[in-house]
Amino acid sequence: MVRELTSVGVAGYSVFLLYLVYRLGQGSEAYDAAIGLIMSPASIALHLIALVLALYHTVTWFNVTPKVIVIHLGEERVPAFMIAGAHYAGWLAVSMIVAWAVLGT
Amino acid sequence: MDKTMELEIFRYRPEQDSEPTFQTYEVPFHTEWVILDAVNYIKDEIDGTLSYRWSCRMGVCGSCGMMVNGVPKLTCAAFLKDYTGKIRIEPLEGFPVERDLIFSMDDFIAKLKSVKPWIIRKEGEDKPLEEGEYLQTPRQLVEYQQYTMCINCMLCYAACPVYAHDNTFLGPAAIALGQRYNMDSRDQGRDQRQEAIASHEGIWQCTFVGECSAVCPKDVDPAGAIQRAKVASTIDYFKELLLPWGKKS
Amino acid sequence: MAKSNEPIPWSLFSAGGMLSAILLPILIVITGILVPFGFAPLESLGFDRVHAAVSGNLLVKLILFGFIFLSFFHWAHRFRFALVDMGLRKIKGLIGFACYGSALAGTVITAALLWRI
Amino acid sequence: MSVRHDVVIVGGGGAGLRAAIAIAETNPSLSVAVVSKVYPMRSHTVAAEGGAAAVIKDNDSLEDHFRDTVGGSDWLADQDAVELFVNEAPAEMIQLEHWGCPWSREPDGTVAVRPFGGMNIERTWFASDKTGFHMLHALYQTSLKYSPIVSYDESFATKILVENGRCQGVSALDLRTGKVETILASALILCTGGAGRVFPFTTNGAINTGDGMAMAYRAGVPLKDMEFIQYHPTGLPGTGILITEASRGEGGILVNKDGYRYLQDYDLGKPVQVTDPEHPVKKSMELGPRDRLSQAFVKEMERGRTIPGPHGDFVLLDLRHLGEKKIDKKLPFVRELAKNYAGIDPVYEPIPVRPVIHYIMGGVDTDTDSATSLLGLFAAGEVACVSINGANRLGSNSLTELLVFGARAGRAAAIFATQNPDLDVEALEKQGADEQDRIARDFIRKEGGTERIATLRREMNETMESGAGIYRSERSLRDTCDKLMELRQRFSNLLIEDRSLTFNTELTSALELDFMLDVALAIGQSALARTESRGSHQRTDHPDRDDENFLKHSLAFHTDDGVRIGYKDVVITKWPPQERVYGK
Ligand SMILES: Cc1cc2nc3c(=O)[nH]c(=O)nc-3n(C[C@H](O)[C@H](O)[C@H](O)COP(=O)(O)OP(=O)(O)OC[C@H]3O[C@@H](n4cnc5c(N)ncnc54)[C@H](O)[C@@H]3O)c2cc1C
Ligand code: SF4
Ligand code: F3S
Ligand code: FES
Repeated sequence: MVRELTSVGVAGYSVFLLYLVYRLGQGSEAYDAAIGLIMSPASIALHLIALVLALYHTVTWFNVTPKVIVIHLGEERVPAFMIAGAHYAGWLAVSMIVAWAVLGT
Repeated sequence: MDKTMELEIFRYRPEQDSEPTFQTYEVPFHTEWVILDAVNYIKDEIDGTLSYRWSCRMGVCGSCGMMVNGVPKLTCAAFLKDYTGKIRIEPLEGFPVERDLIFSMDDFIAKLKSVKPWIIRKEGEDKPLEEGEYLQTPRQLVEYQQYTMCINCMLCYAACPVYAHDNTFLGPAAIALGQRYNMDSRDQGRDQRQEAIASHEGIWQCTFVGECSAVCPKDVDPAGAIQRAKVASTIDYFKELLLPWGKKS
Repeated sequence: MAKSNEPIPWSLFSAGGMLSAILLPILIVITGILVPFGFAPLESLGFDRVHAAVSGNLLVKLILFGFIFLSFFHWAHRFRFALVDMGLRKIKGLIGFACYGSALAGTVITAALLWRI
Repeated sequence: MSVRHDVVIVGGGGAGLRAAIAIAETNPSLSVAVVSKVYPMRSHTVAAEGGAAAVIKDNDSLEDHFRDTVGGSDWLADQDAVELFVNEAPAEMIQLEHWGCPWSREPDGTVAVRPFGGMNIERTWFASDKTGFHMLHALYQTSLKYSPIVSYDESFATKILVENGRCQGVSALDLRTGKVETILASALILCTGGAGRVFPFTTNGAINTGDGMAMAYRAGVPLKDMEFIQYHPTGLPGTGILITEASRGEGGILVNKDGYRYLQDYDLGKPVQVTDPEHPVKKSMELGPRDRLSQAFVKEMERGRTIPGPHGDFVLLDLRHLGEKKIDKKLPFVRELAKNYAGIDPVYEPIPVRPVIHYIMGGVDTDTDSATSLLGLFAAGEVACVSINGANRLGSNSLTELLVFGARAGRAAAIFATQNPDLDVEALEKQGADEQDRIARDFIRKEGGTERIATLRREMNETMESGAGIYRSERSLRDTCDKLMELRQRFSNLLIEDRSLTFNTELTSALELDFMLDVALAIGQSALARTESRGSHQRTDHPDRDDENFLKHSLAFHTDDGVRIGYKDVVITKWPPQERVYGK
């Protein structure tokens, strides 16, 4: 059930993003006020909760990828840890790209 | 025979009991005993009225599944020495109890039949026996081999929360067995099986809890089979949606 | 047994699950840790930079849209089954309607808001 | 009350299912009932590991399969039956391939074959080391497609119904309701499998209690060659779980407590190094026939060269030189079983093994159409004795036999049923009612009694092992027969605690014990009468084969004063008896 509840975190964060988009459309002042909110302790606390849920989601999601993706090389099945591992590796790479793109250098 | 162990066993005899009860038995402890040995000891030496199923006592006939301390297990492959304290034995969850540890398999048999677990060839494409076997490379064999390992023990059904809530769900083993044929290079009947597998009662009820695979004693991985069927059925669905003129382009 | 339309919500659920598995943690880290704790300047999320990136760029809009709406559907699908499995089987239909309905509403709003920028 | 079908099959194992499909294919208008005391996929065919023999490769020949089988049988097999068997085997196996059995394959996609004991060349088809399991599930799942096949699962047959000199159905206890149903049919095929549970230490499952043999016997059909019981040389001590012969086919070796390959001392050839590409040499050493290997074990034990253990002496089956990869690919189940039940990983340690009761060559006397002497009654599979196995069955011939003779029985029964549609319904229903009364009176409602089922069963097991084991003598067999008579007496004083009708497994245990006592006595008496040694029947007091007097099948008849033993000639068509030579 915990796994199911992570979806609340997933959607919750998107609601937050949506709010930022909404403020973005209202102009600089409105947006900057909104983005300023992330400095508040309440926001930080919510973010931390969301992070735990998100990581739980990521781990449970990647760990089952070998069940869905079955690759055989010759007669040998590519072991589960390699398929999940590839996802983790991709995840790290994408995360770095995202951080770079959002935060700039 | 100094050491003993206690087994607390679910009893229900429909003719005399209105409610199930638990009965506790003390059995000798032998390190090499499996739980089934202890249950057999009870039947042979203490209480002949206890009823349960078993046969091969080597983990292959699939008949000795029971809940052991709440977990579905093949009792001929679960060792006494791995348990401490009283062991609680109940019939597999999710099925109607017939008596004691015996539950009804009717539902599964009907479901198994509904996925058409046999080789289906297209009209006129049967190979005559005189022409020998269908060729199938080891590589093609491994595609479906894992799903042939199912011993129909029902542990996966007992573990699946979705089946527990709603037994219209086709369930892990039946779907895995459908996939077993779908992925067999000799088979051409996938379309026919989709009727059951891709229905509401089929793969779409499964929320990928994964407990089925966790308890499966034969590493069939029904959870994986179901997810792969979902992917394949989704591809089918969109193909059909987008290419209304030809089912499979 | 009726043929099911479940592939639609399921594929949205899966796509949302995969996208959020990959993207969500780093986004949260950025807005919840890196920036608030000063590891990165607040300006990098400032109006000028973000507005410039979004308004002029259809690709960025599409990515944002995809991420947001798919995560809504991810939630909708999971939440629906969670509620049903928690025993609300009787109102299965209603739950489905409410969950996917909200996700759909969220999607429309997202599209509209992004369009305006 | 009764139900009516055209053919009723008792037994849902390999033979029963093959027969059912044969009928459905021969004549789809016939209704077929499959009565089985367990769900068909629980039948003991499921436990067979090693493989099923049939000539398929170009370098092999039907003649060779014939010779291996006849030689293996110590010339007691009927050669007309063997010939027919080897001829029909390939098509039957291909048929099963077409039905989806996941046979192991060569890289080019053809089915793979492996060497087996007593076979001069690789001819054993296999599905990893779960051949029987895969065959049974393929047959069961395929059988679901035929709508004329009606299954009576968890229905326990108790008596063959004979009226007017014809078998016309069976009484079966529906385990769920406890009612005895009268299942009428123009033909009945017994496919109830073996009787290993008569002995204490066996690879056979709990359900192999010889029910069909006893039922046929009580209905007046003789049991043939019951003295021939196969010990498999490699069972796990304690549990009796089988370590398949395929492990030796793949190159495993047997060594005694000194690490010495002792089989070379028992006329089974000279060992070649395991690293030699020649190894394993067919029909030699570890690939000798089962009777000889099991006998060698006893001799080795008498010389004090086996290893003592809590469950009796054992020797070691060493697979280590095969390597992890080969073991995992060809013998994964062996590894799983050894790890779970012996705590030993064969990749790193040799497996302790000892001979274990495995198979009964004897059974219901049938002809090559699987017909018995009772009109309308057929039998196939391990319950039957055609005989292709004679005094010793070769490993991997039995699974094939299920198919060949299961199918033959099905076709013959279909024809018989079509020609004899009329039944004496009234008389049969009366018999059915009497059977219901008998079971109620003698068991469910039986009062008093002091003998526990388990006690009688244990004593029967013990006396069979001590008196009718690998080596027997007049003395030991007489003791065993006397003991069995005593147990028969005590059986009437059985204690039944369970009065309920739903799944009364105490009742079924009692019925099984009742059947087993008959089978055990037939074994004992047949063995007593055969004063020679042949194949698996080794008499210490008559150590030689005696073709002059005993190139004959024994027949055990049921009479009011016990077993009567008769004989019947062996059919020899083209290969007169010779000395049985291995390792040359
Ligand atoms: C561990 C093991 C490994 C083996 N390996 C091999 C091998 O590698 N190769 C080989 O060729 N052979 C092998 N054999 C032998 C072979 O498996 C058996 O001879 C064969 O499977 C018997 O099949 P069957 O159909 O005759 O009977 P079974 O499969 O035993 O079926 C008997 C059926 O009869 C039913 N039945 C019995 N009594 C009643 C009753 N009273 N009422 C209703 N139903 C009843 C049962 O429910 C069951 O369905 C092996 C045997 C064992 C035990
Ligand atoms: S899938 Fe596994 S758990 Fe389920 S019935 Fe088959 S063997 Fe048992
Ligand atoms: S436990 Fe049940 S929900 Fe699906 S993954 Fe297995 S069937
Ligand atoms: S008794 Fe056959 S699986 Fe346990």
